[in-house]
Amino acid sequence: MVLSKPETGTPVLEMAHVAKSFGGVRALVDASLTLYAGEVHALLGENGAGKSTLLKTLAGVHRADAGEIRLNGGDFHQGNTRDSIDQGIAVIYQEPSLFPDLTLAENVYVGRQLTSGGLVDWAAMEKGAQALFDRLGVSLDPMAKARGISIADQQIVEIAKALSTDTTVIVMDEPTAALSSKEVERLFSVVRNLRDQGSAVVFVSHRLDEVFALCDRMTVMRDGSTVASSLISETSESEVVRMMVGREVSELFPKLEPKIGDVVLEVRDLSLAGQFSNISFDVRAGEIFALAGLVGSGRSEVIRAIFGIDKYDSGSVTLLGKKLPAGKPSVSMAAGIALVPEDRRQQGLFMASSIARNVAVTMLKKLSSWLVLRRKHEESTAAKWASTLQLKFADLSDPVERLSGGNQQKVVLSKWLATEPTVLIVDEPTRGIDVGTKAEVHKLLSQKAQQGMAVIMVSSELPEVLGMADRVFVMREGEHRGTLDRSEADPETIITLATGGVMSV
Amino acid sequence: MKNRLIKSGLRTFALSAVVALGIAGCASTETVTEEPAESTETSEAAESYRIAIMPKAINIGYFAAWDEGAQKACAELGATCDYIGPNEATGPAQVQFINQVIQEGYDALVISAADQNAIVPALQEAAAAGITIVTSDADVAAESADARLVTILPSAADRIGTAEVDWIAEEVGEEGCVAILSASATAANQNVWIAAMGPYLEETYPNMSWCGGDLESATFYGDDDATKSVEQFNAILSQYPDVAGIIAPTTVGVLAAAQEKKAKGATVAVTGLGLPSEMAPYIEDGTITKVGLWNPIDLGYVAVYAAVLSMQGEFDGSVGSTFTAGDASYEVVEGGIAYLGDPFTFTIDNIATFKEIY
Amino acid sequence: MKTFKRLVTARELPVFIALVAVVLLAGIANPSFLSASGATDILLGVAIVAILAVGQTFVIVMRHIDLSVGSLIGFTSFLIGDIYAQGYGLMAGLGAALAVGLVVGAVNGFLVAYLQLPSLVVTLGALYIVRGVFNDYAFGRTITAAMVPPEIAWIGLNRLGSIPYLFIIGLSLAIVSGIVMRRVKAARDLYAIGSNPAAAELAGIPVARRVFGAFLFNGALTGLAGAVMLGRFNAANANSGLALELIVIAACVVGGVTIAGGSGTVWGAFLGAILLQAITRTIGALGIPQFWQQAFNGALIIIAIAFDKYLNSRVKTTTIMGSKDA
Amino acid sequence: MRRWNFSWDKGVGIFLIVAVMIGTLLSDNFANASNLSFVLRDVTEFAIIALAMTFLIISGEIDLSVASALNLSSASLGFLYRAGVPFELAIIGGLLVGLACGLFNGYLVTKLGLPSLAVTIATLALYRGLSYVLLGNQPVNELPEFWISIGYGRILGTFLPWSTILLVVLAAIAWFVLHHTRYGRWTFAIGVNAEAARFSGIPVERTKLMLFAMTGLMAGVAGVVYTLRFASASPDGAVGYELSIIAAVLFGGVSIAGGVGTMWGVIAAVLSLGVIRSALQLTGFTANSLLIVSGALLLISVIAPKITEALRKRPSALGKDNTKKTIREVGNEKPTH
Repeated sequence: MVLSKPETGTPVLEMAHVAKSFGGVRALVDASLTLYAGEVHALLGENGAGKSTLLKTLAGVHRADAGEIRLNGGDFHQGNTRDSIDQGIAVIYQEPSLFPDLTLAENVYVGRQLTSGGLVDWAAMEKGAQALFDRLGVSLDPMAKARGISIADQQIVEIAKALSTDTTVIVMDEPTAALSSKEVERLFSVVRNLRDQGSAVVFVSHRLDEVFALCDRMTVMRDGSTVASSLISETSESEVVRMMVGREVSELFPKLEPKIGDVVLEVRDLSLAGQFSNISFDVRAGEIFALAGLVGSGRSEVIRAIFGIDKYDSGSVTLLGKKLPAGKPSVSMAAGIALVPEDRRQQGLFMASSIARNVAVTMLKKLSSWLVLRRKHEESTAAKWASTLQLKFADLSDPVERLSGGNQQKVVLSKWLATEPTVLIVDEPTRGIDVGTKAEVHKLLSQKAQQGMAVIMVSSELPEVLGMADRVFVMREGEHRGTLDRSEADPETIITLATGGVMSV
Repeated sequence: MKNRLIKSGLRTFALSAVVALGIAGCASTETVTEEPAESTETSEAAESYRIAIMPKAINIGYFAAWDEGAQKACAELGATCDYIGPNEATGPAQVQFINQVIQEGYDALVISAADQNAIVPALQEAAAAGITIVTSDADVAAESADARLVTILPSAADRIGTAEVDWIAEEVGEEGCVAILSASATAANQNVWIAAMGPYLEETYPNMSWCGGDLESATFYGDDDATKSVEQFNAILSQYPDVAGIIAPTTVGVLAAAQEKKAKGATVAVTGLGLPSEMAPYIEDGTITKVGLWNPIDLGYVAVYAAVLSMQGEFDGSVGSTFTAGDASYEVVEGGIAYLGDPFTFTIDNIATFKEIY
Repeated sequence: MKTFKRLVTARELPVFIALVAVVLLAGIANPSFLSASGATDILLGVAIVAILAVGQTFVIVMRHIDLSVGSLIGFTSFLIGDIYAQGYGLMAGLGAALAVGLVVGAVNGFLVAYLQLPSLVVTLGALYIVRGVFNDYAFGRTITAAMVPPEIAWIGLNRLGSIPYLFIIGLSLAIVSGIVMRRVKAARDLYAIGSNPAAAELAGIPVARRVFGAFLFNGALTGLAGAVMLGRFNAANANSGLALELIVIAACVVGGVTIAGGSGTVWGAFLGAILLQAITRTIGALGIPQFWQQAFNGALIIIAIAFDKYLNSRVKTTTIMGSKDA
Repeated sequence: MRRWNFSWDKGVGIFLIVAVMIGTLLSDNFANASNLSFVLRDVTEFAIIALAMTFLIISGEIDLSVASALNLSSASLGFLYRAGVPFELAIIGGLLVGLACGLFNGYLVTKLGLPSLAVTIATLALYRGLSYVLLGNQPVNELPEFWISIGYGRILGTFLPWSTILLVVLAAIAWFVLHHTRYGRWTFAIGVNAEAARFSGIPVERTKLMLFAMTGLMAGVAGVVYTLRFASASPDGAVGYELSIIAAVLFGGVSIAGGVGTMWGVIAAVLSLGVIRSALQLTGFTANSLLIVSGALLLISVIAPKITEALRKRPSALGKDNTKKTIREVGNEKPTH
C-alpha cells in the first residue's frame, strides 16, 4: 500500500480493513478509506473494484463482515439506512432517487419532515428548502412536484437533502455521469463551497479530468482492496490509471484507419417539437459520426427518433435509399439500424433474463424456421458473440444482472452486432464502464467501422469524441451548430459550438 | 358462537394443512354434511333411499327452513338426506353439485333451480343415470319440464302475483301508483309473478296504476343483494316521488325495502314476500303492515314425499295423479306441477308465532 | 394567489366539478333529486364505500392493493350482530370485529411487507379465505333486525338535520384521515414508498413497518366498518359485502388515487365514492332504462380514468430520460 | 452443468398428481372416467380464458373484464339467435363480440396509456351492463339440439366431452406460441422490461394490443362453450369468474409482476383446482371449504417459492435483492437500482 502523509487532525471517518462477501463472492477483501474534514476525496477504481459496496456499507445498505469503521473518533453504528443518515452520512447515488410525486421541499426533508406540534409543517419545509436552494444558487420552486425536473436539478435536490441535516460526510457516487459540462461546473462550485465550510466529501467518478480538477486526495481500490491513497497533487492521471487497472493502458482510443464508403443514412430536416428542429446529416459506411453537445441539447432525442423510439413531427430518415417510417423501431431494426441505448439497465437489458435470451432478443426471427424458435441456434449464437466480445460469465443461462457493468454493456453490444446492422448507433457507449473495458469497446467500434459499418456515436466525454470520431456534429438547444472533420475537431471548437460561444471549462 | 368460530378456524387450519402438506389424513377429521336425521324407525320403507337436497345456495336462510321440512320427511320415510349445494345461487355452480349427485349415485334429487335453463342438461344427464328428480320452490323452464318428474311450487304463479297486488291495494286504499322491487332481472319465479300482476292491477283497481305508466318502467331489480336492493328502493323514490306502494316479491328485497323505509321515514307502503323471522321487527314496529309467504318447510317436506313415493312406484308424476304427504293430498296439474295452496300472510296478529318457526 | 393556484391544480377539483355537474344535471331533469331527501339518499348510500375507500387509499398510495375488504366487512358485520344476539353485548361484538380486522390486516401486512409478496395475490387469497371462513361460520343463518344492537340500529336510522349519522361517521373519518395523510410523518412515508419504493428504502424510511402498518390500519378500519354496514342494512347474511372490493377501488380511481401509487388523497377517494353513487342515482333520475345502468357506470369510470390521464399528461413535462407511460 | 431448479410450476404439477392420489384414496367415486369427464367439462371455460390470461399477465398486464366479456359474447349469441340469425352465424357473432371486447380494452391500455387494472374494472361493469341491455330480463333458451349435445355431450363411445378437444387444441397452440415462437419471447421480454423491449425493436404496443384481443377472443370462445353447456344465454352468467381465473393463473406460477410463468404450470393449476373441487365435494366438504382451499393455495403459490429461495440463497454479487414485486407493475414501473 502506498500511503501518503496524513493530513493534520483526527480523521472524520476511518474505514479500516473492511471485508464483505455475498454468498461466495468476496466483494470487499481489505478496503480502507480515511477522510478528513474540509477535503474532497476521490474514490477511484474500475467497476467491480468494490467502491459501491464500500459506500453502501457506510450508507447502511450493507453490513460489513469484518473491519472497523470509526466516525469522528467514535464508533460508527452499522445499522440500517436510517441509522447512517442519523449519524451524519449522506449518500447521493449515481441515479438520483427522488420521489416524483412529492414536492421538492418534501423530497429535501423526506423521512424526517419538519414538524411543529407533532404535525408536518409544510410552510417551514417550503421556507427551509427555499433557503437551501438559494444557498446552492439554483432557482427551483420548492412546492413543485419532482416529476419531470432535469437530472442536474435532481442532483441539486439531493445535495440540498444532504445539507438539510448535520451531515459530516457527503458521498457522491458518479454525480457527473449524466451532466453537461456547464452543469458539472455548477456542481463543482457547490462541492468546493461545501468543502470550504468543513464538510468531508467523497467523490466517485470515472472521469479522471474531473477528479484532478476538483479533488484534494484520492483512494484507489482494486479487486475489493484499497491499493493506494495519496494527495492528488502528488500523482498523475497515468499513474492513477495504472493503479486502477494494475497494468499500463497504452491505447484508450485505438482508432483504426477508416475506409469511408458511400452514404448509407440520410437524415433530412428532422424536427420534433420541443426537442430538436431541422436536423440534417449524412452518414457514410465505415465512418464514426459523433453527435456532440451538452446533455439536453437534443442528441439522444435525435437518435431515438431515427431509430423510431419517438415519432418525429417532420423530416425524413432514409437508409440505403429507402425511406423509414417514423416511430417504428421494429421496421428500423429490420432495415438495418441498431441502437445501443443510453440507459443500459432500463433500456438495454432484461436484467432478470439470461445472457442468451438477452443476446438473442433482436434476432428471434432469424433464429426461427417458419414459426418454431430453435433454441439450439439461440444458444450457439449467444455463445459465439460471448466469445467474440470476450464476455466474462459463468453460464449463458445466468441472468445478466449478475454481470459487471462492462460485461453488461458487452451483452447489449452483442445483441445489436448480431443483427449485422448497416448503421450502429451508440449512445454514451462507455458510461459507467471501467477503463479496461472502455478500451475494448473503443477498439470494437473502430474495427466494426473499418469493416464498413456506419457508426453514430453520442458521447458526453470529449476525449472519447475526439479520439474516436471521423466527423463531429455539434448540437445546441435542439439545433445543428456545426460539423467538424476529425482534423478540425478540438475541445475548444466543440465547446464553443456546443455552448454558444461561452467557454465554460 | 365461540364454538362455531373456533370450529371454522380449526376447519380452515385443517384444510390448509391438507393443502400445504398434501397429506391425506385431515380430510377425515371433519365433514360438514348435515347431521343424519334422527332415525325414527319407519315401517313402510323397506329400503333406505339416499336423497340429495339441493338449495339454490346453502348460505341462504330461507333454504335452511326448506331443508328442515325435507329432513323431517326423510326421517319419516327412513331415507338418508344430504343437504348439498353451492354457495352462490347460480346455475353453473349448481351443475357442479348435480354432477356430484350423479357421481355418488344418489337415488333422488330434490332441487330448487337457481337457473331455469342452465341446469337442464345436467338434470337430463342425472335422469338418464336413473336419478329421480323433483324440483321444489323454483322450477326449470316450462319448455324443459320433462327434465324432472314433478315440481312442487307454493301457489299458482298468477295467484302469488295477484295476492301481492291485493295486499298493496288494501294498504294504499286502492289508489295511486305502484312500483316493484324484484330480485334479478332473470329470476324466473319473480318474472312469472310480475307478469301476472301487470294486467290484474290494471283490471281490478281502476284508480291504481304502475308508476311510469307500464309494468316495465315500474319494475326495478335489486339482484337479491342487500346493497343493490336498498339502492333500487331509493331509485324508485327519486324517480317516482308520488309512488304510493312498493311490492317486493323477494325476501331480500322486502327486507331491504323495510329497513330503508324505516331509515328514511318514508311514507310509501311496502309489502311483498318476506320471511316472518326477518320481517318481525318491522311488522312489530309498524313499518310494514303485511307480508306474505308460503311455508318453505312444507315445500321441502312435500318434495321429498313426491320423490320417495315415485321411487316406491306409488306415484308417477303424470298430470292428474295424486300423492299424499303428511296429512294433505296433492294433485299434479298441467305442466307437471303440484301447488301447496295460497300464500300465508303475516300481520301483527300472527307474527309472534311465526317468527319462531321460519 | 399561491393558495388559489394550488386549489385549481388540485386533483380533487375536477372530481368535485363533475359531482356538481352530475347533481345539477339530475336536478334539472328531476327536481326531487335536489331535495333534502334526495341528498340524504346519496349520502346514506355512500357511507360504506366511502369509508372503505378512505382505508384503501392508504394502501393504494403505497402501490399496493387490498382486495380482501369486501369479505372482511361482510364477516365483521355478521359477527357483530351474531355476538350481540348471543347475549354478549355490543362492545364484545365491536371488539371481535376489530380483532378479526386486525388479524386479517396483520396477515396481509406481514406477507406483503416482510415476505415481500405481491399484494394483489396475497389479498386475493385473503378474499377467498375470509369469505370461506365467513360462509362456513354463517352457514345459512342470517342476522335479522332483531339481532342488531339497538345503538347500531339507531345510528343507521337517524340523522342530524338531513345528514345521516352514518355519513357523518364517514365524513369525520375522511377529514381526520385526510389531515393525517397530509400532516403526519408516518403517513407521508406511504406516499414516498408508493412514489419510489427503492428510494424510500435508501432515504431511511422503515418501508416494511409502514407497509405493515397501512395494511393493519385498513384491516382494523374495515373490521369496524362492519358496524356501519350492519347499521346501514340492519341485517347481514353470508353474501354481505360480496364484490364490494372492486367498487371501492373504482371509487379511489375515480377520485384520483392512482393505481401506480404515490399520489391521491383520502378526500379525493371520498369524493370519488360520492360521485360514483351520484352517477348511479342520476341514471335513475334521468329516466334512463334500468338495464342501461351498469353499462353507464362502466363508461363513466373509463371517462374518469381517461380524464385523469389527460390531466396528468398536461401537468407532466417531458424528461430528458424520456417520458414514461403511465 | 445445469442445476435443477425448483420452480413453482413443477410444484403445481406434483400437486396435481398428489391431489388425484388423495382423491382416489378418499372417495370410491373419484377416480373414474365419468368423474374425469365432469372435472374436464367444469374447467373448460376457465381453462380457455386462463390460456390467454397467462400471456397477458406474463406481459405485465391484467384483464378483470374477462367474465363480463364471456357473458357479453354469450348474450350476443343469444340475442342474435333470438333475432332470427342462423345459429352458426350467431356463434361467429359471439366470437367477434368477444374479440371486440378485448380490442377495446387493448385500445384503452395501449393507445390511451391507461392502467389495465383500472380500465378493466371499468369494462367489467360496461360489458356486464351491455349484456343486460341486449337481453333485458329474458334469457334465451331452446337452442338447437345438435349444438347443445356438442356443448354438453361426450364424444361418441368415450367419456371425453367434446369441449375437451377444443381445450386440448387451444392449450397446445398456446403452449407452442408461448414457449416456442418469437411471439412468446416478446411476451416475456415485455413483461420483464417493456422499455428495453421497445429499444430492442419489439413492437410492444402492438403485441399488448394483440394479447388483449386474444384474451377477448378466448373469452368469446369460452362464452360460446358456456352458452352451449348451459343451453342458454342470460345477462347474469359467469359472475365473479374473473378473480377465479386470475387466481388459477397465479397459482400456476405466473408472476403478477410479469415476465415469469409457464403454460403447463397454468394448465396443471386449472386442472388441480378442478380436481380439488371434485375431491372436496366427494369427501363431503361444503362449497365454502373450496373458497378456503383456493385462497390457501394462492397464498402458498407465492410463499413456497420464497421459502425455497431462502433455503438456497444463491450467491449474488448484487447483495440484497431489491426487486420488490408489487402491484405497481400494473401501472407504471421504473425499477431503480
